[in-house]
Amino acid sequence: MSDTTAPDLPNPLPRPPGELEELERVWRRPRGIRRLTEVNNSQIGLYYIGTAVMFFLFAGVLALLMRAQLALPENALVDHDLYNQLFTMHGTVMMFLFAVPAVEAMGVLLLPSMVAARDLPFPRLSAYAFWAYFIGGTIFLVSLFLDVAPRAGWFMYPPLSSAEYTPDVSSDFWLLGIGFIEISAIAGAIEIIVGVLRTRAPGMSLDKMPVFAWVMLVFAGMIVFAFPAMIAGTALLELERAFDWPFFIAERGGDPLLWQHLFWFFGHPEVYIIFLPAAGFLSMIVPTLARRPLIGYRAIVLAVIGTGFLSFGLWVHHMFTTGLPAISMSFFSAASMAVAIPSGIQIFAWIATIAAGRMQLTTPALFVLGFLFIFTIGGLSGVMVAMVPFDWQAHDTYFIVAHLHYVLIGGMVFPLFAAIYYWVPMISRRRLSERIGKVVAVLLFLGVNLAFFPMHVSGLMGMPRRVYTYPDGLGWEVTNLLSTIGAFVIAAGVALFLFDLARNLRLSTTRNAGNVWDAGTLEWLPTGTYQTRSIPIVTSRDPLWDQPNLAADVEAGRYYLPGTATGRRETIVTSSVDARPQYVLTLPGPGWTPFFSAAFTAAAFMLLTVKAVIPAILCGAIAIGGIIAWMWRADIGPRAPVDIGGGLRLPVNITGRNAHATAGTVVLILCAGTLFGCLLFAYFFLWTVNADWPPAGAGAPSPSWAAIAAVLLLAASLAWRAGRGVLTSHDQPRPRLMFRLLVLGAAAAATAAVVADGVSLWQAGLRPADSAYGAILYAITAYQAFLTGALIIMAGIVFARSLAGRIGGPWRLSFEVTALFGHYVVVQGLVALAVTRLFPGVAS
Amino acid sequence: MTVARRLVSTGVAASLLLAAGCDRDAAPQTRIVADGDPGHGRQLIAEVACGVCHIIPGVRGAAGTVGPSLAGFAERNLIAGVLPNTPSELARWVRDAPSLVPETAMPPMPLSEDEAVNVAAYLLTLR
Amino acid sequence: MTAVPASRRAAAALPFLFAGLIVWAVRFLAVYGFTAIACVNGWSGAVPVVIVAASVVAIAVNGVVIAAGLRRNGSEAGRFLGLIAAAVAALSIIAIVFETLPAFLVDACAA
Amino acid sequence: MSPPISSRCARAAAVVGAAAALAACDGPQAALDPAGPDAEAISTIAWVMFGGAAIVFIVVLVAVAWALRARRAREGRGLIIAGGVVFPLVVLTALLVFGLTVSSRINAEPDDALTIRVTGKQWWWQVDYLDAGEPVLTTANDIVVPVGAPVRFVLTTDDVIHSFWVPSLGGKLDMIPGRINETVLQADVAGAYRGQCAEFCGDQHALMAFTVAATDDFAAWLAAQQRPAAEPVTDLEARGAALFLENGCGACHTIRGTDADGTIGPDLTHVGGRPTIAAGTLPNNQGTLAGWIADAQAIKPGARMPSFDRLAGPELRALAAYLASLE
Repeated sequence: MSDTTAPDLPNPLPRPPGELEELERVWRRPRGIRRLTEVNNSQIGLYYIGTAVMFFLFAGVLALLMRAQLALPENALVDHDLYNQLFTMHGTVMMFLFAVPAVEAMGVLLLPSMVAARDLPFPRLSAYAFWAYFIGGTIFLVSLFLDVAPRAGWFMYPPLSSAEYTPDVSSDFWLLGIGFIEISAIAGAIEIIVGVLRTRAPGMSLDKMPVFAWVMLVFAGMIVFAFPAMIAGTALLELERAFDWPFFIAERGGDPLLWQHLFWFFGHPEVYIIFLPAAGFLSMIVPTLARRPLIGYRAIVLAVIGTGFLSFGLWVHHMFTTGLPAISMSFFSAASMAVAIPSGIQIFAWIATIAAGRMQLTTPALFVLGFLFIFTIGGLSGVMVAMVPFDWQAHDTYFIVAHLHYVLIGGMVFPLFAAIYYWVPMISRRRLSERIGKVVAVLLFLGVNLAFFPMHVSGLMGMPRRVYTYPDGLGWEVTNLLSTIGAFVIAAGVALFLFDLARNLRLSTTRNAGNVWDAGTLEWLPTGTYQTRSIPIVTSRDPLWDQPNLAADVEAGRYYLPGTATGRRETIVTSSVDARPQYVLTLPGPGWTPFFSAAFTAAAFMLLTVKAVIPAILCGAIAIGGIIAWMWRADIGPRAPVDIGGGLRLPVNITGRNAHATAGTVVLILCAGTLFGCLLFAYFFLWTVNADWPPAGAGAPSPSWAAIAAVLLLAASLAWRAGRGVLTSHDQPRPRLMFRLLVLGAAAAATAAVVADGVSLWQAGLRPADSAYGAILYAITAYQAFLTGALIIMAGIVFARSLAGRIGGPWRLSFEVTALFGHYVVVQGLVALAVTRLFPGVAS
Repeated sequence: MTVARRLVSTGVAASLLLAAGCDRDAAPQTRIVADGDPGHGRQLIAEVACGVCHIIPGVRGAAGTVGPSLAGFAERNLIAGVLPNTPSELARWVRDAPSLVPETAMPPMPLSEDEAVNVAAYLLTLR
Repeated sequence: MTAVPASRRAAAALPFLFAGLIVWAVRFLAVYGFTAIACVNGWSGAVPVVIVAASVVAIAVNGVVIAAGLRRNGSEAGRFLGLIAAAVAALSIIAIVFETLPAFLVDACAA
Repeated sequence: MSPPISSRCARAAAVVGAAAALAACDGPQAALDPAGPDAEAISTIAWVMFGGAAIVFIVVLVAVAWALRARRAREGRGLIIAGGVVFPLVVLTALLVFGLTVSSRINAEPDDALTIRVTGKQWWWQVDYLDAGEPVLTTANDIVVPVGAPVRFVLTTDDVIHSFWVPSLGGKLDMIPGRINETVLQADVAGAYRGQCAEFCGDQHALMAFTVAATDDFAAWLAAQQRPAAEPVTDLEARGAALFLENGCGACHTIRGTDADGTIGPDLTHVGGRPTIAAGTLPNNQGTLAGWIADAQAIKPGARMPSFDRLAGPELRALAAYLASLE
């Protein structure tokens, strides 16, 4: 049939015998206990979303306990200490263990099939990120049952969360646990960015990319720039708690507001980090349900990019009551208004799409309508709280609780439910029940409005947030009782949803329910463990609608790479804008290193919480060992070019600027640079709050040490360059002694530079615990030392690979990546020296 | 108590609470016929905060343990183990306990005579 | 369809796409930082002037971005990127105008 | 255990969309029941925004309803530009200009105003009336201000971040270690307004309230408060005064005119005249004073006030009587 309709497809029929069997063998899933070794993103994505839903249920139960306590004034169901743990855990778990991981999970689960890649480029990184999240998150939950759960609020404001006012380990649990889970989110983000940009099916140029891929690209980019602020903040607060470095202690030159800036520089984009992917679900679901291509694709892409950026200009609108200058606040007020425009564009694009088609009121459609209703209210109350004087009344009251739940439930939970009902047929032999699903949607809709709308009133009646009890007679009784009833209606809806899952979810990606919605995008192609049998050429945004035989041809193996060309797991890497095939990337198969590295990384962080330093260091060493083992096998080197069909021969595993690992390293460097930028921000912020900078009596580090450090850094950079020269000019498999010396020399110079820097601080008599000035200088140096440590490990691997003959000529990706990172360390070191040594003189 | 046990018991209590509904207006029927308005009495008890020292059924937040629990007060024969538990004695007692029993820790409370009668009326509904 | 090496232009495509908002961000940080420092040092008179000047420069640069975006041709994807880049810059101009309004309406350093 | 403040929930409900009723209720702590110029201005902004939001919400709902019924509508692009760009742009610009204009009015600073320094502490408020920066009266939790005159509040903290908030008079402002924040509030109507800490500050954040009473007779009140504590009159009060010192209460509390000069807890020189004790937690009478002394840790667990559970009944009563006499 397809022979006549599409004669110019790359691969002829019939396919050679054994080709499909070979593909299946390569992508076969491990069984039994070896499931833990799975690295395939579509499988990891399932684990991921399942875990996120589990955390959602847990945090939901905590909310029910709180609502039961607040049902009546002066209730004694829950005491103050448990209540404070409940709301801290509810917020933390919902934000960090449910919302971000859930949307990241949907990305990892859906993206490979949506862009018709066999897998995203760093499967082991995803597996590591998942296990780190799963293990770290579970231990974090357990803290509640041991009565050591954090209780200073999900925002952890010092000084309440600092050593003086929370001397027990509960804050450490939060700082180390959440800081660690952030790292896992960043790992996922790297995977998503490189995956979206480089593993799209041939022909899927940026203008034909599904909106969901756009939002995940922006989502991941936002994580790269927002989460380092959080990591910087948690690191500084943990340093203060553990070693008394006074970043936030006012008497010693610190400032509690520094935390608030760092926290909200992360925390505000966080809301959009959660919302954008959910909006992406809608941009996929609405056209299918309306049976019309998305109206305003370009407008939505614009809106997504705009939201992604503008959301970074809003962080101070969580700080309107801290006494900042009026004009600073009004910038953020104005920025908050500006960010409403892209959201308006998206909402009207969906409405226009609905109008252009004929939407059946299926379960996902009900959730979409619920979203439009709830999220619009949340957006409108958001504009209200962006108004500075109004926020002075509304801030930290139940009005905000109402607003944020309208935004997050409307903007994320409803789209997620829509997405689950919509995409379950892709991962399950049976779809979920339409009948039950509609009841779930109605219950959630009624429950959410009943629970949260009255909270607007409670707040305006003067009820503050985070109170475990309230007196009779302030007019808060009725609204609170309504809210509690609403919360239990929501719980009933969620329980019914779980019942539906239990009855109808039969996980299977290979024999799934299929394209039940008659959708137009590639995730609905027939799939196996290897995703699609062959990788299609994409010519439009809704290929399944526009290319009628696509599914059959793909399944028959008529498109690219119908089998395995290298005998390994592999996918096609394409150019980032036009999606032209560039090379075939071999992908790792199942292995224990991600699981064990993640488990021991989690163990190291959690042991640090309880101050078990030696076991923590041991676990950390094992984790690093695991990662080294993983890196050792990551770069298998180029192979002979292979034919992927249609006479197209592609190189296998290239090196240099176009390599996927280079792209991943660039993203990692952006992350590292943002974290460094946050430390510099902290430096300048502390400067503005301290009249004396450096404080009277603080020694000045000798300029000669700094000069030595700078020269060493420059030498390191030159050595990386020279090393590359040696490696490329002698195209032979075993590079010479010179190369090894240069690698060792570069690492040693970078190390010596940071040591010289630290020594100069110490010699000048500066101590980190003396003042915020000393603390921030040592923090910047410590961060430089941390990156240098990572560089030493990477250089060590390159050195060892050179000894083992696993590097040379075109086989040098591990060196390229190390050298790129090495150059970054040099640049950062030079900037740090310039700021910390030259600025105090300029300022005074 | 460990948090785990507290969570479980709180959860159970929460579901009972929701099953039982709000008990605010479910004051028990009185056996002793006393003058006065028990409803106003209960309101006064909340306003002067007798609950700081006493457990008083039907009054929210009244969980104090400084003095004796007033649960089942109508069934008691004696006030403070000394005075007969009659409406008039009780009304005098809640207004000015030390004048009746000098060794008591209970201070005089800011209630008028009529108010004290109402408070007594409420306490005598507690069985 | 043939294998091609990605050009330098492809690497520059994403930064160009975001150029308008990068201009917005630079202006935002510059103005916010300047205001914070100015209010500490009592230079409140300079604040509105600096805000307006920064906005004018940023809007002008974004005008250039819009022109470049609309002029961009080549592949379908290239024209698409140009159009989006121009729209992004236009959105940035709206945001910049919004964030300039306070300079006319609010006392610079009042608490 | 609530302060004797009644509430009335009177004002008519404004229906927002088809969803539910947004009832604006009067109350001792209600933001939309203004008793001063700041709260009044904010209340105006609020009502304008509620009205605007209701209109926008209805527009969106109507658009959705139309979209569901429409078949193959071709207005797509125009709808996005009109609904998604032009409409919000106009509304938001108007709102921004309106808001910034109104807020610059709120920010206006009076030249001369009574200055009160309020220091947040876990979990109560120290109140110092200042004259030329120096305290002329120290009290706690229950603030008295003149009617119809601006009052400058200088806000600081002794420990963690708190937030000072009297909804009927105006917006909140945080108390942040190492910083001094100032706000000006004014009560136009005599009466008592309840305030509460708005920034989570630890265990008993929920029980950190206070009152602001606006009086016509402020000068007399201030003069009376500046006098040292009343001498005990009855034997019971005298016994209470002696017990106060014997039990070491003076290590934390000050009673001017006696040897008690502690500064850890609230100044009790005129505690008998205050409407509440334990930071707005309890009404003030001999019963609650006795109960608080005997079992503070049960009423407000974690507070720095210990439970004095070794006192005999008459001793407790004497202490309560003495404190109640300090009007």
